[in-house]
Amino acid sequence: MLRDSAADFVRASTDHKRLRKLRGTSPGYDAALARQMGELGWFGILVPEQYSGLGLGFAAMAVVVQELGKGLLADPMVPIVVLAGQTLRRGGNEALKERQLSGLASGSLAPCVAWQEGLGGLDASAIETRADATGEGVRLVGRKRFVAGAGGATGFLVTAKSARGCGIYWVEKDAPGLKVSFEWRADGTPSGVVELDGVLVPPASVLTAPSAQGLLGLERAIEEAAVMASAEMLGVMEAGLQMTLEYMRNRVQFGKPIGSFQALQHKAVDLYVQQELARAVLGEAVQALDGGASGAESSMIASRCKSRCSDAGTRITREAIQLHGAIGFTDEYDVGLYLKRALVLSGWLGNASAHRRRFAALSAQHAEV
Amino acid sequence: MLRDSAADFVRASTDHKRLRKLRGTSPGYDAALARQMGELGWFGILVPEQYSGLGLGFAAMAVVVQELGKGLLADPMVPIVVLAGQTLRRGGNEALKERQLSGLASGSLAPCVAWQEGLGGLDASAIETRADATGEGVRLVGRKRFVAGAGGATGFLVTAKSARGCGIYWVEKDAPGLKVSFEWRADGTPSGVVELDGVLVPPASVLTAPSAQGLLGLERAIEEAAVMASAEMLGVMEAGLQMTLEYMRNRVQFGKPIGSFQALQHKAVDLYVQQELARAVLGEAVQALDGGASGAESSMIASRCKSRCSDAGTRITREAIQLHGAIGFTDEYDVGLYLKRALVLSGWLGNASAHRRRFAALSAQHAEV
Amino acid sequence: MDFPTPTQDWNAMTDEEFRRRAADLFGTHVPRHLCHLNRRPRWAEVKDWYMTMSSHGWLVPGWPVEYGGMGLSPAKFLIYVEELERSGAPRVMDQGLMNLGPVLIARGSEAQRRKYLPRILSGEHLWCQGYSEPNAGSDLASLRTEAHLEGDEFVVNGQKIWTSVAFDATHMFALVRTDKTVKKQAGISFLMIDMNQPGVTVRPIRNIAGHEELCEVFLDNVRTPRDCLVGGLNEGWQVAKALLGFERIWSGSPRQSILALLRLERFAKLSGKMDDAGFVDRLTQIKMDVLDSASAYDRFAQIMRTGGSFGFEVSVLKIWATETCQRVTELMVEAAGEAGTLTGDVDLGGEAIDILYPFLECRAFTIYGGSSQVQRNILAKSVLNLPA
Amino acid sequence: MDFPTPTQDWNAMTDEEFRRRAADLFGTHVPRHLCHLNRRPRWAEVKDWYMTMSSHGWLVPGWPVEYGGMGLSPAKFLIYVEELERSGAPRVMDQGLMNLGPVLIARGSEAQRRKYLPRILSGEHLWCQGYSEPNAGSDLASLRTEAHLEGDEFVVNGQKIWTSVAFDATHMFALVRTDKTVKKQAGISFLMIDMNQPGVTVRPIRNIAGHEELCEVFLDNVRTPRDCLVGGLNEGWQVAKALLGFERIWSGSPRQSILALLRLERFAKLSGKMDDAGFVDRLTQIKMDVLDSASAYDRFAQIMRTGGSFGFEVSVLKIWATETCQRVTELMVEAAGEAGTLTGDVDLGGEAIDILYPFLECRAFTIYGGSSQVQRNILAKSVLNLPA
Repeated sequence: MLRDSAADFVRASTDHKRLRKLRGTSPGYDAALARQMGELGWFGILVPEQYSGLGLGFAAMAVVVQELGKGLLADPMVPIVVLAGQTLRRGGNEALKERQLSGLASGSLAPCVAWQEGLGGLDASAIETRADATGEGVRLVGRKRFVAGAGGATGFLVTAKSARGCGIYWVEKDAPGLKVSFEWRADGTPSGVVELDGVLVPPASVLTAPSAQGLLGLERAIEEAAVMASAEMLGVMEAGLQMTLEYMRNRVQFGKPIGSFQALQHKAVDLYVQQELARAVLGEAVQALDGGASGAESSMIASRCKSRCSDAGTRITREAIQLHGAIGFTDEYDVGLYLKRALVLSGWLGNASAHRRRFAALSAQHAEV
Repeated sequence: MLRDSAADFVRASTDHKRLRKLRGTSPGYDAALARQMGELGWFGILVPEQYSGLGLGFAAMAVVVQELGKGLLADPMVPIVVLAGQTLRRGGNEALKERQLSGLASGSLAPCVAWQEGLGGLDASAIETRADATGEGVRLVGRKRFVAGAGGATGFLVTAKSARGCGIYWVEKDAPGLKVSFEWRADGTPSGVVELDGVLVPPASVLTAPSAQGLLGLERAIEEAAVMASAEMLGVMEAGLQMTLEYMRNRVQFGKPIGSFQALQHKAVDLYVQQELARAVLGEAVQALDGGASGAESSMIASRCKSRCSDAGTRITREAIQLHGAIGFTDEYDVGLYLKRALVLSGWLGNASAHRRRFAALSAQHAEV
Repeated sequence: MDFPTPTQDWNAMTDEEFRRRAADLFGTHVPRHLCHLNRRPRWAEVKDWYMTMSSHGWLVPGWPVEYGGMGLSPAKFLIYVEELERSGAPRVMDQGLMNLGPVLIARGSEAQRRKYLPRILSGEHLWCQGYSEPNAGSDLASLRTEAHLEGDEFVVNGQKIWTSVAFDATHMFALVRTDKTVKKQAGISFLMIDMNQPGVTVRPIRNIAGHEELCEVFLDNVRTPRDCLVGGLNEGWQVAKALLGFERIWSGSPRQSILALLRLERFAKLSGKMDDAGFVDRLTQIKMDVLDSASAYDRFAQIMRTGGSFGFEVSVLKIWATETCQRVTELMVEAAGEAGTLTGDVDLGGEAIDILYPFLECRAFTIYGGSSQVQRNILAKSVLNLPA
Repeated sequence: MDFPTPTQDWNAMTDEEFRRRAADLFGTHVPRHLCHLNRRPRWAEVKDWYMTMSSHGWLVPGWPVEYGGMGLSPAKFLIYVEELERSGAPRVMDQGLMNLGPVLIARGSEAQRRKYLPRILSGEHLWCQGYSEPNAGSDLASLRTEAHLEGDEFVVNGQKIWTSVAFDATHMFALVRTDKTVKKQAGISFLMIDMNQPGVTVRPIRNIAGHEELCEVFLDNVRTPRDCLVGGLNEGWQVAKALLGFERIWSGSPRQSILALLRLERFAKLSGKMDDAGFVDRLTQIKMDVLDSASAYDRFAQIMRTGGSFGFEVSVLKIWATETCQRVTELMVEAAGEAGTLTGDVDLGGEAIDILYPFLECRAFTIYGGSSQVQRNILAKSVLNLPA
C-alpha cells in the first residue's frame, strides 16, 4: 500500500525539466513536493508515535525511498528523516527531541546533521570542531562539510569535541556566528559547508553531552541512513536500467533493434545481475535493522549493502550511457540525470571503497573476538 | 630466419601426446629434442662468442622462445640459457664461466640457478641459506625451492649468505651433501627442491664472492629471464587463442558456428586486445634489454612486461576453456595444456601481482630522485 | 516392490527441532574420511553412507512420504540441505534421487513408480543422466541418439557425453530422438535404459584437474522395453524441462564459493598475506561478492520457503555464484605466487592446502548445467524482454 | 588563390633538431591561458593561435608542401604531434586541416584544391563534419539527408547531429543520399556546403559534462553548387572511408589517459591517498594499463614511422585507450569519496582539481569515432576472421 501510494506519487510528480531548473539552486528540491510528502506522512515514517510519527520500520521507509528514487524525487528525505531523525531519537535531551521530532514528522522542521569535515570519511570522531565551555553554554568553532539537505535545513545537529569527548549540539540556521554556504554536487543539488565562528549553544540545545560514547547514536544513524540511501540507489538503478532496456528495444540500427545484438544483451544482463544483488543485500540489511541485529552484525551488513548498492548504481547508470550511445551523453536526455544522482548517492555516507575498508576492519575485530 | 627455423622446428616436433607422457617425470622434457635445439645452436644465442656462443641479443632469443612456446617446447631453454647463462656471464670466476658457458652453449651442460626459498618471492637477498667458511672453502647449508630446470640440471648456482653478504656458488649435481627432490607444477614439469646439508664449495667454484653487491648480476639475470619467460608466454597465449578461434569457426550449435555469436566474438576480441598489449610491451622490454637501458628503466619495463604477459596469458588460456565449453575441460583436449603452461609461466619469476608491487616500489624510488 | 512406511511427520516439528535432528543425524553418520572431499567419490566408498541414510528414511528429503521420501516442506527442505552441506557429507549417486525420482512421481506411470522408486531407495538401481552429446551441448535439442520400436522394445543407437559417474551407474535415463521429421524439440523421448547389457560402453574422460568423473557412453543397438518410456512418445523435451526449475536454484548455491573463500582465508593466514594491505583489499572485495551471492540465494530460498514461485530470474544466481567462485580461486592462485604453480597439497608451514585443484575444478561450473552464456541468453530474452 | 610557398625542408633535419624547433615554436606561442584546457575552445579564443601557426607555416604537418603543408614524413609527423601535445595547446577548428584537406588532396579536383585549401590555411573557411544523423549513428550508411540536382545546384534537405562546434563553422562537408534506389552505401555523395545561407539552422546540444560543443544542424532546402561535389556522384562512401585509416590510430592515442593518470597521481599526493596501500595497488595497476596503452600505440607508430602499414588491428588501440581512460577517471572519483560527488574545482589544501569533469567528459570516448562495440565487431570479423 505504501509502495502503491509512493509509486502513484512518483508517476504524478516526476518532472525532469523541473529537476534541471532546480540545479544549482538551494534547497535543490521542490518545496511544494516536499510539503506533499509531509502531508502523506512520509517524514514521520520512522518517528515514534510518542513524537507524533507513524512509528513504522525501515522496511516501510525503504519502500518509499526506493520508489521516490525512481523519479529522482527522494532528495530531502534521507538526510532529514533518517540521518537527523535517528540521531535525534538517540539523543538525551527530551525537550529538544520532542520539539524537533514532532516538527520533523509533520514536515515543518528540517533538521540536518553536520558531522563531516575536511575531505569527509566515515570516522565520525575524526573532527576538529571544538565545543568550548563558557558561562552561558558552549561555543562552537569549526567548519563542517558535505552536509546533505543543508539548503532547506531549519537547523543543524553539529558534532564537536571537548575535553570530555564528542557531543552533539543543536544550532538554529540563523544562529549568530553560523554561516552556511554551498558546494554543488554532480546532480546540481547543494552540499552544505557550515562554518561555526563561536556559535553559542545554551544547555537546552545540547542533544548529547560530550563523552567517550557521545557519537554512538550518530554512528548508528549513519549506518541506517547509508542503508536507506542504498534503497534510494536501488530505485535510481532500476529506473536507469528500465530506461536503457526500453531504448534497446526501440532503437534500430543495421535494420534491427539494438537490443537484439547479443553482445549488448549480455552487457544488459550483467547490469541486471548487479541490480538483483543490490536488491538482495538491501533486503537483508533492512531486515537486520528492523530485526534489531547486534552492533557488529548490523554494521557489517550495512557496509555490505552500501558497498554493493554504490557499485551497482554507478556501474549501471554509467553503462546505461554507453548502451544509449551519443544521445546518452547529452544533458537533455534523462539517463544522465540518473548517473549523476547515482554518483551523489554513491559518495554520500561512504562509497563502496570506504565501506569495504570498514567491513574489513569489522571482520578483523570480529575474528579476534 | 631464426623465426622460420624455430617455427619449422615447432611444426615438426610438437607432440602433445608425448607431453602428456612426460608429466610427472624428470627432467620433464624430451632429451632428444633438447639435443636438437643444442645442435641448432639455440642454447648459445645469448652466450658471447668468446665462450663459443652466438653472441646474439634478446630479440633473437625472444623469437626462438616465443615460437617454442607455441608448441609447448620451450621448457629447458629459459632457466638454463637466460637465468643461469646470464648469471654466469656476470660472475667473477673466469675459469668457471669459460667451462660452464661453453658447455651451456653446446648443450652439453645444463646449469640452473637455485635462488628462492620458502614461499618464493622476488627479493633475491631474502634467503637463509648460509655459506660458512672452512679451511677447504665454504660449506653451504640451506634449502632452495622453485628451481626451474632442476630435473635435467648438471649443477646449480646456489645463492647463500655469509657475514660479508650474499655470494653465488657452483655445486655439481652429484656433490656430497646435495639432495634434489621435486615438487610438480601445474603442467607436470618438475620444480626442484635443492637441499644443501654442508655441501663443500672449493674456492674454484665460487662464481661471485660474497659482498653487498653479490647478487646484482643475478638480479639482472632474473629480470632478463622474466622478459624471456614473457616471450614464451606470448607464444603460449597466441597458440591458445588461435586454437580457440579455430574451434569457434568450426563448432556448430543452434545451426551456426559459435564464432558467429556476437557475445562470444566480443569476448574473443577482448582476449586479442590482451595479446596485442602483451606483444607491444614485450617488444618494448626486449628493445630496452638489447639497447642497454639503465637499471631503473629496464627494471620497470621488465616488471611491466612480466606483469602484462602473466595476466594476459592466464586470462586468455583460462577463457579459452570457457569458449571451448565442456571439451575444453577435458585433459585429452589440448587447450588445457596451454592453460597449465600459462599458470607455470605466470608464477615463475614473479607473477603479475608481484611485479606490480615491484613496479610501484621502483616508481616511488624514481619519483624521489 | 513396496515403499517403506514413513517413520515420522517431519513437517510437524519446529524448524529448530528439525535442524537439531538433521545436524545430529548427519553429524553422527557422515564418514569422517569422506568429509569435504575434493572429488566425487566412487560408489564403493559411499555405499555405506547411502545405505545408512536410506535405513533412517533420510535419503530423499523431497519425495512425498507415500513414495518413501520425507515429504519435507520447502522450509524444512532448505534446513536439510544446509545441515547436509555443513556436515561436509560426500556427494552420493544422486541422479535417481534428485532427477529421475521427481520425474517418475510427476510424469511416470504408477507401475513405473512401484518398480523404480523403491530400488533407488535401496541402492539397487544407480542412475546416470544421458542428455548431452558431442554435437548437442548448449544446443541440447539437436541431440541425435536415436531409438526406434522393434516389437515391444526400443532399440537405441548413439553416443552420450559428459555423463557423470556413468561407470558406477546401473541405469541411465536418456533423451533420445524418436521422430526425425518434426521440429527438433518435438521428436524427443525420455527413456530408461538398463546399462547392464551388450552394446553399452562407458569410457571415462579425465578432466583438467586430473579426475575421472565424466564419461562418454556409447549405445550400440541397446534395448529397452517399451514401458521404459516416461511420458508419451515424443514428449521427452517437456519431461526434461519440468526438471529444470529446481536445478536452477541449486546450481546457484553459494556453497562452492563459500568453501573456496574459506580456503583462501586459511591460505592467507598461513602465508602471512593478511599483513599485505593490497591483498586484504582484494580479499575483502571478493569476500563481499561471495556474501552477496549468499544473500541473493537466500532471497530466492525465502520465496520458496514461503510457498512463492519465480521464473527465469533465478538464473542470476548461477551466473554470479559460479563466476564469483572462479574469481576466488584465481585470487588464491595469484596470491600464492610460486606456490600457486604447484599441484597437490602445498605445505604452508605445517598445514597443507591444495591451491591449484579448486582453480581447475571450478572451470567447469560456468560450463555445465547451462553455461554462463546460455544463462545470459535466457535472462536477456525471458526476463529483460529484449528482442530476438 | 595561391598556396603559400614552403619555407623549409623539414624532413632534411635530424629528428632531434626538428623536435627542438617544434618545442621552441609551440613553447613560445601557445597561449598560456588556454593550455591543458578542459573543454573545446571557441573560435574567437583560439583564432590568434591558429593564425600564428598559419603564418609560421606550421598549421598542417600532414599536407604536402605544394599545398601549403609541411609535408612531414611519418616520423617527423609523430614528433610534431608529440610536441604539440606536450605543449598543452588547445584544440583548434581542425576538421578542415585534418579531414577535408586530405580528402581534397586525394579525391578533389585541382580547382577545388585551389579554391578551398588556401582558405583553410587562412582561417577564412572553418569546416565542420556532417556525418551522423539521428537514425544513423553506428549504422552511418543508413543516413537519410537527401540532395538532388536542380540545374547546377544540389538542394539538400535533412538533419545532421553530433556535429562538433558547428556554431563556429562557416562550411560543412557532409555525406548525403543522392540515390535511394540502390544498396545504401552505393547511393551516398560527399558534398561541401556553405553554412551562411537561409535554411541552415544550428542548435547546440549541452552534454552531460555541461558543455556545448556538439550540435544538431538542420538543412532545409539548402543549396550548394554542383562543383561542391567531391569524388563522383554516389561515391561519397568511398571518399569518407579513405579518411578512416588515419583517424583510427589518432583515436587510439594514449594522450587522454596519460593526462587523466597525471591528474589522478596529483590528486593522490594532495589527498594523502599515497599512504593507502590498497589504493596504491589499484593505482599501480591502472598506471601500468595506461603505460601499456602507450606501448601499444608506439608499436603502431613505429610501423608508420618505418613506412609500414597495418589494417583493422589498429582498432585495439582505441578500445584499450578509451576504456582505460574511463577506468582512470572512475578510480579518481571513487578515491575522492565525498569530494568525488562535487562539481567544479575541488580544493585539496591549496591546490584545486576538477574531479568529476574528466569522468563525465570521457564517457563520450567509447561512443564517438566508432563505439567500442563497433570496433569489436570490426576486429572479430576482419582480424579474427570469425564468421558473420
